[in-house]
Parts: sequence; C-alpha cells; structure tokens
Amino acid sequence: MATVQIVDVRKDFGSVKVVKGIDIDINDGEFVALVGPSGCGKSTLLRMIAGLEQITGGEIRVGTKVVNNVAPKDRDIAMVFQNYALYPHMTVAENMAFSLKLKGVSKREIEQRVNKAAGILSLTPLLGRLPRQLSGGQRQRVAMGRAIVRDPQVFLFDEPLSNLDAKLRVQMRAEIKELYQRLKTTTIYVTHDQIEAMTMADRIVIMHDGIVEQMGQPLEIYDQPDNMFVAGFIGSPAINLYPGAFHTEDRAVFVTDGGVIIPLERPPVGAARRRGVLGIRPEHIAIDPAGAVSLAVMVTEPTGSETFILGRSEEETMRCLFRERVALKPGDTVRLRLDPNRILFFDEETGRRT
Amino acid sequence: MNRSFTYRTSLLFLAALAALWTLFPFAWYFLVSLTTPGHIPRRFSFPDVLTLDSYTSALFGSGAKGISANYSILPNIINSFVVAGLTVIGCTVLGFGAAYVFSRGRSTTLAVLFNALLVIRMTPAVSLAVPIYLMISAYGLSDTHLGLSLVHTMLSLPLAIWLLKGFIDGIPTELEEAALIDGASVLQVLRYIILPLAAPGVAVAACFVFLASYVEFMFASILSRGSSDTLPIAIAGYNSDHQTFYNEMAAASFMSMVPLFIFFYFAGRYMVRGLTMGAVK
Amino acid sequence: MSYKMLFARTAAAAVFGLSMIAPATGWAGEFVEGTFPPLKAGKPYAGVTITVPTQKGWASFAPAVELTRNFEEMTGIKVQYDMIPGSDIPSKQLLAVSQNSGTYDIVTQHATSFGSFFRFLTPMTERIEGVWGSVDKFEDWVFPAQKGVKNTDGQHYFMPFHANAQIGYYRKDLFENTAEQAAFKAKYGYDLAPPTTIQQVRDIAAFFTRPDKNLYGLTTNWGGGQGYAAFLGYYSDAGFDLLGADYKPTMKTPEGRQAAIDVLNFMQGSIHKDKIVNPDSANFQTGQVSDFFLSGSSAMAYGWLSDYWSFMQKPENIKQVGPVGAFRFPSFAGEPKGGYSSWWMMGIPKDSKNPDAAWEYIKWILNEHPQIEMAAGQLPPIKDLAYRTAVEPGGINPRALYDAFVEAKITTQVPEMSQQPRTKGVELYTEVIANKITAEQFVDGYVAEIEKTLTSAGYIK
Amino acid sequence: MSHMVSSVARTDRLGQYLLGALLALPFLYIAVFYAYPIYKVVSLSLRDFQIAYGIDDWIGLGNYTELLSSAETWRTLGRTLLYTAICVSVSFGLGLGMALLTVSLADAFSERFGRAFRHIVIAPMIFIPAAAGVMWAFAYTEHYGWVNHILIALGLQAYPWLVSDAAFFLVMVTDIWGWTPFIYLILLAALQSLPQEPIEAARVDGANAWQVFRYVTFPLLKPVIVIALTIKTLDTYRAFDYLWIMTNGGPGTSSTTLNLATYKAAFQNLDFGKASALAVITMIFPLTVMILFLTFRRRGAK
Repeated sequence: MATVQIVDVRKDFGSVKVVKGIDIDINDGEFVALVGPSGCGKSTLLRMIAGLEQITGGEIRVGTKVVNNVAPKDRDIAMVFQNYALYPHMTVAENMAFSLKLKGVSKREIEQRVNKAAGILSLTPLLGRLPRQLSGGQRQRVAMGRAIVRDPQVFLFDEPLSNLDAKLRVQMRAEIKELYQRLKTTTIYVTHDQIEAMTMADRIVIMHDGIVEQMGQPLEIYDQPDNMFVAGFIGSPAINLYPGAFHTEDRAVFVTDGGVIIPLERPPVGAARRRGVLGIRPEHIAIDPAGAVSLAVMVTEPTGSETFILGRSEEETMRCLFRERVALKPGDTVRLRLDPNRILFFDEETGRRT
Repeated sequence: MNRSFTYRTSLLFLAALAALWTLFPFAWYFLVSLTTPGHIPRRFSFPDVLTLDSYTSALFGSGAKGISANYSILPNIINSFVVAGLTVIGCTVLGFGAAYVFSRGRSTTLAVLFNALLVIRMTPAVSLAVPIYLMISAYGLSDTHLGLSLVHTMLSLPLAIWLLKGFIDGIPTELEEAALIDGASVLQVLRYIILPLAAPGVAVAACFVFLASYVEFMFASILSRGSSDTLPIAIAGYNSDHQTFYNEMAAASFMSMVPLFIFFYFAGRYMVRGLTMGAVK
Repeated sequence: MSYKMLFARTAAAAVFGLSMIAPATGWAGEFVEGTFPPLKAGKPYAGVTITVPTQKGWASFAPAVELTRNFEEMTGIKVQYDMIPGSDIPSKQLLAVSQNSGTYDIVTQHATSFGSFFRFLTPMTERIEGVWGSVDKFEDWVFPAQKGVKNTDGQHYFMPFHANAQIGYYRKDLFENTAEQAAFKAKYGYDLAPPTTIQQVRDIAAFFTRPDKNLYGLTTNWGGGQGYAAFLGYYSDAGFDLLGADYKPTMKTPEGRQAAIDVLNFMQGSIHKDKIVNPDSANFQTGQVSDFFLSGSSAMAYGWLSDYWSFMQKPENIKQVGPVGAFRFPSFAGEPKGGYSSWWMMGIPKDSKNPDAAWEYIKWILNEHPQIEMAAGQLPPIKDLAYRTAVEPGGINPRALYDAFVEAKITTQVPEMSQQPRTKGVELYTEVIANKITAEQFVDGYVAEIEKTLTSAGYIK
Repeated sequence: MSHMVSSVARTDRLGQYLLGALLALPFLYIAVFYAYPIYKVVSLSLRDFQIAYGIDDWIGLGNYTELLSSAETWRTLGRTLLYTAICVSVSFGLGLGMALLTVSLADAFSERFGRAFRHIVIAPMIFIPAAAGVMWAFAYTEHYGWVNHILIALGLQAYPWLVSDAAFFLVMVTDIWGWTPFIYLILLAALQSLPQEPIEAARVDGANAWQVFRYVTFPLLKPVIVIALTIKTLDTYRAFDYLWIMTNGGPGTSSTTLNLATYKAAFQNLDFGKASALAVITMIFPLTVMILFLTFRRRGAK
C-alpha cells in the first residue's frame, strides 16, 4: 500500500492538451474516485498513473518513488479495465496467474494465491473456464481477481462497471466496496457515473476539460459544489439552474431571465441588482399551496419511491422530485415552494459559487 | 417467400446456365483424366474406356512407354510444397512483427509505408523479372527451392502483412495493456498475447501465402531449370515438343487442386478479405 | 530381330572386335576396355559430379539417362541431369553459361540454336585429335552434318549425340487396299504409293481426306516452333541454306524467295484452302501427330516421327491403323537436296568446373551401348552405327530416316540468329499458318528481321 | 514509434528498438527484392544489354525511342488495354449478375440452395491457373475439344481456334471464366452484409426490384465496387499465365500483351535492355492507377 501523489501533471496529444496540470494527493489506503464527463481526461490521468501513457509534464509519485519513467510492470499497480481485458485464450486461473508467472513465482505459490483470490471472489468453481464461458459479472470478478492476486500497492479501476446492466452494477458496486474494505489498498477508481463515485469513494475528484473542478468527500461536494459545473454534474435528476438578477427593493427576490420570481430569505452579500445564477436541486422543491412559484405540469414520472415532475413556470422549465406520491397529471397547475436554505448561487461569469 | 412460379423457374434456369458455364469445362476435362490417350472422345460422346490409370501414371510415372509421359509429378508436388512452405515461413516471420507495428502505430511514415505495400502488390511481376533473375542467378540460387521462395516471399509479403494487420486490429489493445501491467515485456506481450490470439489469422495468412506460391507460374518457370519445377510448370509441361499427354495433364490438374480445395473449406470465409487485401471485409 | 538381340550382337562385337572399330585407341591399359570413344581407365575423375542439362520428357534420351549408372560405375563420376522444357533449352542454358556461374559442365543444344554458344564454349579440336587422330577422321566417322557445326574459326565446339530427320509415315492397309488403289488410279492416273513429289503428296492427301469418315489425308507437326522448323526443313531440302556466304538471307534471291513462298503456300493452303491436312496440324507437335495418326484418323503423317517408329511396330499399338510404313518426304525442288537435320550436340562451357569429366561423359554417350539403346527413337550420329540400325536387315529404324539423313545439312549459324530472328520467324510463321498473312508477307518480314539483326551485329556490311 | 496506439512501445525503450527492428526487417527485405530490382530495371532499360552476346553499353533513352517509335509497341499496349477492359467489364457484369442471382436464389428457395450455388460458381478458383489454361487450350483443339465437338454436332465445321484471330478473345473467355468468381465473391459478400433496412424501406415506399437496385443497392455497393474493380483491373493487366500457356502470345503477336512482350524480349530474345524498357513501360499504368487510387481513398477517408 502506498500514497499516490500527482503533482502538476499535464498531458498533450500533439497540440491537444488533454490534461492541463492536475494536483491530487491520495493517502495511503484511500479510495478515490475520478469522475467527470467523457473526454475530461480522467482516463488519461489513470493511464498515466498506470504507466500506459507518457507524462508530458509534472510528476507522479507512488509511495516515495517518482514513477514518471518507470515501466508499468515496475510500478507495482494493478488495473481493472472497462472491458475487463481478460485474456480470451487463457482460463480464469491462467488469467489470474499470468502476472505471477511472468514474475517467476513458483507454481505452488501461484496456485495458493490464485486459490485464495478465487475464494475471496467466489470464483473457485470457475477457475477452469475460459472468459467467453462466463457471464458479465463473473468476468468482472475475474478481472478483479487478476488484480488482487498480485497484492499490489495501488488498484486502478477504469470504469469497471459500465458494461454491466443496471442491477448487476449495483451488486458489483457493493462487492468492490466490500473488497476494498477488506484489503484497504489504495484505490483509484475512474467512472463517469456520479452515483458510483458518491457511493463508493472516500473522496471524489471531479474533472472537467483536463482540470480538477473540485475534490472532496461525496456529500460535501453534493451540498457545496464549488461551481456551476460541479453542481450540474453531481446529482440526478440534475440541478435546476436559472440565470437572472437579484432584486432587493421591496423584498429579496431573484427574477430569472424566464420571468420566474423566486423569493429569497437572505440574498448574498452585495447582490442587489446584480446578476447571477440560481441553482436549486429538484428534491429541494416542495408542493405548497402557498408557494411563490406556480408550475404547469408537462410530464410526470412516478417510479414508486419517488415522483419526478417536469413542468413549466413562466418561460422556464423546472425539474422537481418528490419523495411522496403526488396525484398530478399533465396540464395541472401546482404551487411550489423552493427551500430557501438550499438555494445555491453562482457567479454568472466565472461559474463559481458565491 | 411467396414468389410466382415463373419467377422461380426463371431463377432456376439462370442458375443452371451459370452452373453449366462454370462446371462444364471441368466435367469434360475430368472425363479426359479418366481415360487413356487412345480413347479421348473425338466427337461429342462419352469415352469408351474409364480408368484411373492416368492418375497413377501421372503420380508415379508408371504408364506404358509411348502412351504415357513416363513422368512422375511427385517431385513437383514436393517442390511445390517445399517452396510454398519456405515462403509461408518467410512471410509470417517477416510479416508478423510489421503487421503488429502497422496495426498499433499511427504516423505519416507508417501510412506511407503501408500504402507502399499496396503499390508493391500491384506492380506487374514481369517488370521485376529481369533484375530478379539476374540477382537470383548471381547468388547461385536459380533452380533451387530457396531462390524461388525468396521471390515468392517478396510477392506475398505485402498481402501477408495486410492480412495479419487486419487480424491484429481485431485484438483489443487493452489486452496488451493488461499484460503490461501484469508485468510483461514487449516480447512477452507478443509471445503470450498477440501471437496466440492472432493464430487463426496467421493460419489464414499462411494459407493465402501458400496458395499464392503454389499457383505462381512466371517466376517458377524463369528461375527453374527442371529440377525445382513446381506443379504448374509440370502441368504445363505435359504439353511438350514431343507429345501432349492430355489425360495425364488432366489427371495432374485435378490432383493439383487438392490443396486449394482444402483451403476453401478451411479458410474460405476469409477469401474476400484476402482477395481485396482487407480493403473489403 | 529385336533391338535387344541387335544390342547383344553389337556388344559382343564391341568386346572382341574393339581394335577393328577403334583404330585410334592407344595403349590398352590407358583406357577402359570395350569403350569407344575410349574412357580413361583408373577413374581419374572419381568423386566429381557433373551437371548435364537435357530436354524434359524426351523419350529417346531416356535410355541414356537409365544407362548413366554404367557410366558412373566405370568412371566414378556422378551425373546430375537438369531436365529443361524443350522450348527453354536455348535460353536457359545460354543465360546460365553467359553468367559464368559454373552451373553446367555440359551444354546440350540443337541445330537451330547452337550458334549463340560458341563464345562460351571451349574448342574440342585437341580432344578430338586425341581420340580420332585427326579432325578429318572424326568428321568421317559421323554424318556430314557435323561439318556445319564448326565455328568460323574452323574448330568444333560441339559433339553430336543424337540425329533425327523429319519423315513421312503412311498406313499400309490403306495404300495396299486394292479398292483404294483402283479408285486412286482411276482418279489420278498413276499408282497409289508413298509419294515422291509434292504433287503426289497433294493428290494422295486429297484422295484420303474424308472428314465425314473421320479421316484426313495428312497430319503434320506444323504448330508453333516445330512448324517453323518444318518450314526450314522443306526450304533446306529444296537446296537452300538460310544464309548465303555473305550472311545475306537466301530468301532475298529470286529462287530462294520463290522456294520459301512455295513451301509456305503449301503449308497454308493445305490447311485452309485445300483442307487436305487435319486442321489441328496448325497446333500439333510431333507427339500429337503420332497420336492422331495412331488413332486411325490420318492416311499419312509427317514429323520427327522416328521417335515413335519402334513404338508403331508393336502390334498392340497399331490396332487401329494396321502396319505402318515410312517414306522420305518429297522435296519442293523435285530431287531432295539434303534437308534439314535435327542434330543434338553437347559442348563444354568455359565455366565448367570439370571439363575433363564432362569430356568423359561426352565420349561415353557416343559409345555404342548407349547409342544403340537410344536408337529406338533416333538415329545415331555415327554413320556406321546409323547404317546398322536403319539399313541393315533387322534394324530398328526405318530406312527412310537414314536416307533422309545422309546428306542432311545444318544451317549456317551465327550467334544472333538463334534469338531475335528465330522468335520473329516463329511469330510470322504462326501468322501464316493461322492464315493471317500471306507467304510473301512472311518472307518480307523475316528477311527484314534477319537483315536488321545481322547488320546491327556487323555480319552484313 | 512514438505514435503507437497501444502503450507497448511507449513504455519500453528496448521494446521500441525491437518494434523498430520488426518493421525494418520486412522493409529491408522489400528494399533488396523490390526497391533494388526497380532501380535496376530502370537502369538496365538505359542500356543495350544482351548478356548472351556480351553487349552491355549505356545508350540512354535508345531502347525507349526504339520501342515508342515502333507501331508494334503501341499495338501491344492497345491489346493490353483491350484485354483488361473486356475481361474486367465482362467479369464484373457476370459476377454482379451471379451475385444477385445467388441472393435471389437464397431468398426464393433456401439459404442452403444459395450456398450450394455459391460453391458451384466459385469452382474455377480451385484450379491452378496453369491447369485452367491447359484445360481451355484443350477445349479448343479440333479433335478432342468439346467446342468443336459441339460445332460438329450442330452440323458446322470444326475450326482451329487457337491458331486463328479468335485466339486472343478465347484467352479472354478463359480469363473471364477463371476470374469472375473473384468479383462474384467480393460482391456477394458485400450484398449479404448490406443493411436490410434501406432496402425494405424502399420496398415499402413502392420501389420495384430494378428501382431498389438502382437507387438503393447499387449506391450502397459502390465503395466495394470501386475497390473490386481497381484490384481486378490491375490484376488483369498483370495477367500472364493464361495468355502464355494458351497461345504463347500468338498467332504472330496477336495475343501478345505488354507482359508477354516483356517476357519474350527477356527470356526468349535475351535482350535484357529492351526487356527492361518494356518492363518500365508496363509498370507505368498500374503505378499511376495505384497512386490515384490511394489519393482518392485518402480524400474519401477525410
């Protein structure tokens, strides 16, 4: 186990800058998720940590050792690939044993370690099978088995669950987390799925366009996004964002460009007559006959445990999520109250939270 | 499918016509291979003697003097297989690594080199005949298996690289990366990952290279002086100044198609890829 | 008497009467007993391997290949044969010797193409004198054709080992059938017999041409290269060498031109106008002629047929045609004037690694044993032997072959003639036989090609 | 090797050298057995080089001026192009027709029937071209060949086909017979992998069979057709076996294409200089086509 330090790491592909200077400190035994939309550079960063991509600038340290120019095989890391990258011509046991075999570990020890890993992942009955004879979840487990059998200093996961169906994904999520808890090996986990990141990681790094937008514990990021991007990226259904202006003459309100007037409890300091972006998460909107906002329902999506409503208020669309069942149908009008304590404000130019 | 009777009948008629066009020459020639020189029909009729003698005498040179070439094609079969075998080895050994680099590399130089392969493949072989003849004889390699296979290797190398690249393209790079992380060196990646996974591709490419060498006529005829004659030369050779043994020529022709026949069952579905150098999949 | 018995007789003669037929044989211990030309005794070249090119699928040479064991035992020399397809015989060997690669220890060439090789061969005069005493004695020992093989320096570079001439065959059952004889006489006014003039050839061929009965009058080897050679043969038999003393083509003279045109008109007309020759003849080589003839579809045949003579004497092979006779093909000049000889020769290239061993081989193949064995498909080039195989009673060759050969000539050879003019000649000839051009056009084109080549090579000033 | 898609070369210095060597090896081979001969054939074409007569003189463009001023060279070129044009277009027509027929047969009867038909159509491909050449030459012989047998059975006269003006075109028949399966296979594979939706959509839209082919199938096949025709054209242009075996370029020179002329000049007349000049002339067309094709394809890809 080891710490991983990423210092001002940059990556150019020709003239295209993919990673633009990233600093992340990962503690020993920490589970960090790199999350961001596709093309944000998270996979490239992971591959640089793995040694699969050359580093254009900066430094990566595993433990105390700078690994910039160290070949992957000498970095003592293990990686689980998005499509598992199981060797199709080797059995499960051979897949798991491959790295040990290359290292020259004795046959007996290989067997022991493979059996142990297989036991942890309940792969023992499958050891003699070829990858094509396995289900998606089983393949996923073999990929993990291949990683843990080596007992590496760092685990790298590159979107390992994205090829599974929704149900299996939830199950495997739990398994990975359980495994992590058991091994406590430093883990870097790349995903574009914010739920995975939120549920699994000790810390989340949100990347966008080659830079880190925010780094922190899951709920901290959810509640206090540093900027509009993070606010929009984290949370599903996505946060409602309305550009508009503050009015403090009569009472503090925010008037969106679409004409919705949202009462505020306390406007941000120096907000008078200034423009900004108001953000409100769908679940922080409640039905309230006395509410200030009127919504014309367009779409209702009841899922049983909650109800999602898409509607129109003045010129704005609004997403709302109710924990309770609401009997609304398209065409109905309902009055809403936006929880003033939960309202977020962002600077219109910089996108930073104010 | 509900189609009209007329439609189906005319389809069948066309199919019969096409089958006649491709198969009839074979059928006639096959009859010739089953008879003896004196009994080749002189009018549109069935030969009155049917025997496998032509096959045994072509194979073992065992026919009766005067009505047989007294010539065994066994040495030619061996020549053909040795030359084609050496060519397969040459093309796979030389072509595999290059195919890997072409498959995984992206650069202008590589693109130019790769297109050069296509240009090489399309160069009329006869244009190279004089200098290659001079080279091969200067090294004392004319009329040897090695000399001919060196030339055939040259002729088939572009196709081999092209085909192998197509197969290696189908191997995900993640597998190599996984192996790298598992601690493999470049050689080990090639040895443990690419080679076993490309094995069917190597086999298909080997088939194409083998057959290209097996049927090649011009260089085989220029570079051989008799003792390294391959099958096509031997077959054409039944037509000599002295005598044309049509029945043995036919028998030898039919025997020579065995490897091609096997190939169609083994790698027939890769035909198109090979024919077009992978330009069409 | 079969040729095996003949062989037994000659072998006995060779052992007991050696000194009689081998006047130049020196001290007995120096040479292998019973050999003439004599092979060196004591195996001085044992362990050497010589490479000898020969023609692929050549039935009449096959006995020599089989007998090579004897040679190897006698001399300790190993012989490796390169079987070259007939059409590549000149070019492949020429390319090999011109590159000084030491590929061959012997060059095997035919009378149409040996000229190109002189510059790459070693002269044989000294060797000949060593065996026969003098070149004159040697020339007397073989057929006169050999005199035409000399280079301009007057030296022999080639030793002959195989002679052949084009002759005609006819079906005795047809020619001796009284009904046919009567019908023929009634139509043409003379007796049906093997032809002695070209007009008779035409008459007889026309008489027997009955396509509805699957019978043609004449079948010939007029396809491609052999047809071209047949043309040269007819032309030569009319008394013309291809080149005159000044290296100018004789077809430029009015007589030569007329003779060539007569010959070509006969060949072209027989196939396309008179249709007295089986049309496949325009594509046939001798073997196909023989095969066609044997199938009973032709009254007469023409070609290098002696290759098949002994085969055609066997009853089981002539079921359909009955007994077969041979005749000397008539000449376009009325009297045959020597004709054109198929004279196969061996020379020793300068780049041979084992010239002396090669000489031993050449001497051996001229020995009686291999020559008699090969005589079943050729004429030995040695006059005396040839006489025994063809003229003496019980000979295995037709008399007509010997007669055709005694005066046969070799066309004057200059190196350049055997390549470009030959290729052009064959090309033009195939156009004549395909009825694409006239005989006159052939002569004009051919003469122009010869003059062009020989002018640029410096023979014609 | 820095632009490797896979990380293998990037991460291993030794590996970089190794991969460099893996690429260099075949190109070294190509340099020796292709680039050098190309250089050599060009340099020989500037010489009067007749090895058998010991002639080897630099004569500049002498061979070219002689060849290009000879009407025969131009006739040979014309013949080559005619041969290529006829063989390619007829093979293409037949190949396309039979490919469509195969699809229709599979559709109207059964998949198995279609497959069986396919096996029949590609049968010529399992014959060595040299064997196919002698087989067809045999078919035209007067007494054994079925072509004349049919004529005679029809009450017509037998004809010496291969020693007539027809010979050149009869070789084309063999070429078409032997190589139609090539085009057929490519087109069939393309037809069978065509997306069915546009065709079905066109049917629903009321197009008849011809309109479906003309407006949907054919445009979809176009890229494949371009490739197949390019390769087939260049292969036919290089054709040697059938012509050489069936006619030796005759009668006369009536079926001598550039390939055969080069071969004859080199290995019958042993005039290596002139043969080299012919070889260079022979190369010009395919190399031009190739370069145009590659440029075109590159643009297409962009």
